[in-house]
Amino acid sequence: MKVHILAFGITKDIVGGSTFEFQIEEGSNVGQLKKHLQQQYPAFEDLASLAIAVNSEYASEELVIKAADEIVLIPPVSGG
Amino acid sequence: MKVHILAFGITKDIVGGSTFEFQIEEGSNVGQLKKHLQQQYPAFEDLASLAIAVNSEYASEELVIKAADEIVLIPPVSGG
Amino acid sequence: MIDIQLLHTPLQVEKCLKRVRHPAAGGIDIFVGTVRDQTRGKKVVRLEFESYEPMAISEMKKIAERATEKWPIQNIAIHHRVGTLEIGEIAVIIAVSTPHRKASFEACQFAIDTLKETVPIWKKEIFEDGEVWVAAHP
Amino acid sequence: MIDIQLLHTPLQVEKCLKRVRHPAAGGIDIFVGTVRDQTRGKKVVRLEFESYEPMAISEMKKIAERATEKWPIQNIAIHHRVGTLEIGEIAVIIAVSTPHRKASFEACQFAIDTLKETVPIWKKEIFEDGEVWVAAHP
Repeated sequence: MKVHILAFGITKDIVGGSTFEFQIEEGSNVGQLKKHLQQQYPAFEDLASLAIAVNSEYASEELVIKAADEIVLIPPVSGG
Repeated sequence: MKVHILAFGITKDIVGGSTFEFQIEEGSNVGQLKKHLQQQYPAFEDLASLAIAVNSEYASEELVIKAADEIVLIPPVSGG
Repeated sequence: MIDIQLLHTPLQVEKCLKRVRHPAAGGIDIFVGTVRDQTRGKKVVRLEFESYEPMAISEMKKIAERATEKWPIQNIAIHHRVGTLEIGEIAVIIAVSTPHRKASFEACQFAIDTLKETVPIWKKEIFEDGEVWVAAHP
Repeated sequence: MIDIQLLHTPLQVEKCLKRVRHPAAGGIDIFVGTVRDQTRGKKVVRLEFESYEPMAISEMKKIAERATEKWPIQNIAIHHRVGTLEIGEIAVIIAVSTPHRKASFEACQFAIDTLKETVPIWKKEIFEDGEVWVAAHP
């Protein structure tokens, strides 16, 4: 299943763009997606943290991803 | 010795004016002045506190008063 | 820099902010004290503030100096109003700039807490049926 | 009342103050975060903020709602800027009005502390010889 991912901050630099597509198995959850992303982009492992938002909410590792979901990489935030 | 006293806030209402003159013995200190004032104006004893400033500084009870001092009655402050 | 003012005219937050801004400041905390429309359930019509002016200014200055000793303050402004204030008007503004935000909150809170204890300013609450000097009695 | 804004234009303290003023408010605390000219001793030229906008707004709204549950808040405004900011410019303003002052300080500090942890906004520091995404690495 192909998912569409948005990247912000340093993750945009790591993946080389603000959006990209990524192949995951049907029924994968957020934890599995994150693991695959870290395999593809080892620089993610150097970050202080990497959260994933699904449809504008922080997602737990257990959340199962659907093809239409808006998936967003959230490296350490630094607003304020 | 005659001293000149300024009153603010509720002390102004109690003494009936914003300045008044008061007779104390030569060599009196702030504590003694306060005691005499409380005898003259019993309403002072009902206040939550009564501080005395001498020459624009809070004065300790032990400070000896001189005739030229600017003496000010400071009832509980309520700025802010 | 310390900026102390006792004013008979409306206070302006923008002016205090301007006084404390600093290129090395990361956090500015501003406390604004406004006149409430009621006190212990009773409707307040307006407030009247009076002060023993020279000492009020010197006590506010002492507060700013003590805060500057305790926290790494870049600038601090304390503006207090006196005279007649209507509901919602600003009685006091304290603004503090520091390199990091935590100190700005702590110093600002220290300044307003201390001001309410030491600065010779008195307020009278005017009700529809009377008036009272705030905090005068236990 | 909760007022959340994510703006591409300069923030104004006066506007936030206006949004939170309330006749029953006694204390308003305003936190202003400004761009510092240096970080760990290195000269900063400017900052660039970007955000995941819909989520940034919803997370700021959550903070305001949580604060309103914890403290007796009359009004709270959270305005955050995005885009390029020069030294000294305002990145964020949080204003909180409450009946008594202590709660305004606590709620305002809670809001800025939480904002820095949860709201998807990222800042890049631009130096004379490079740039870095703040806090990205341990």
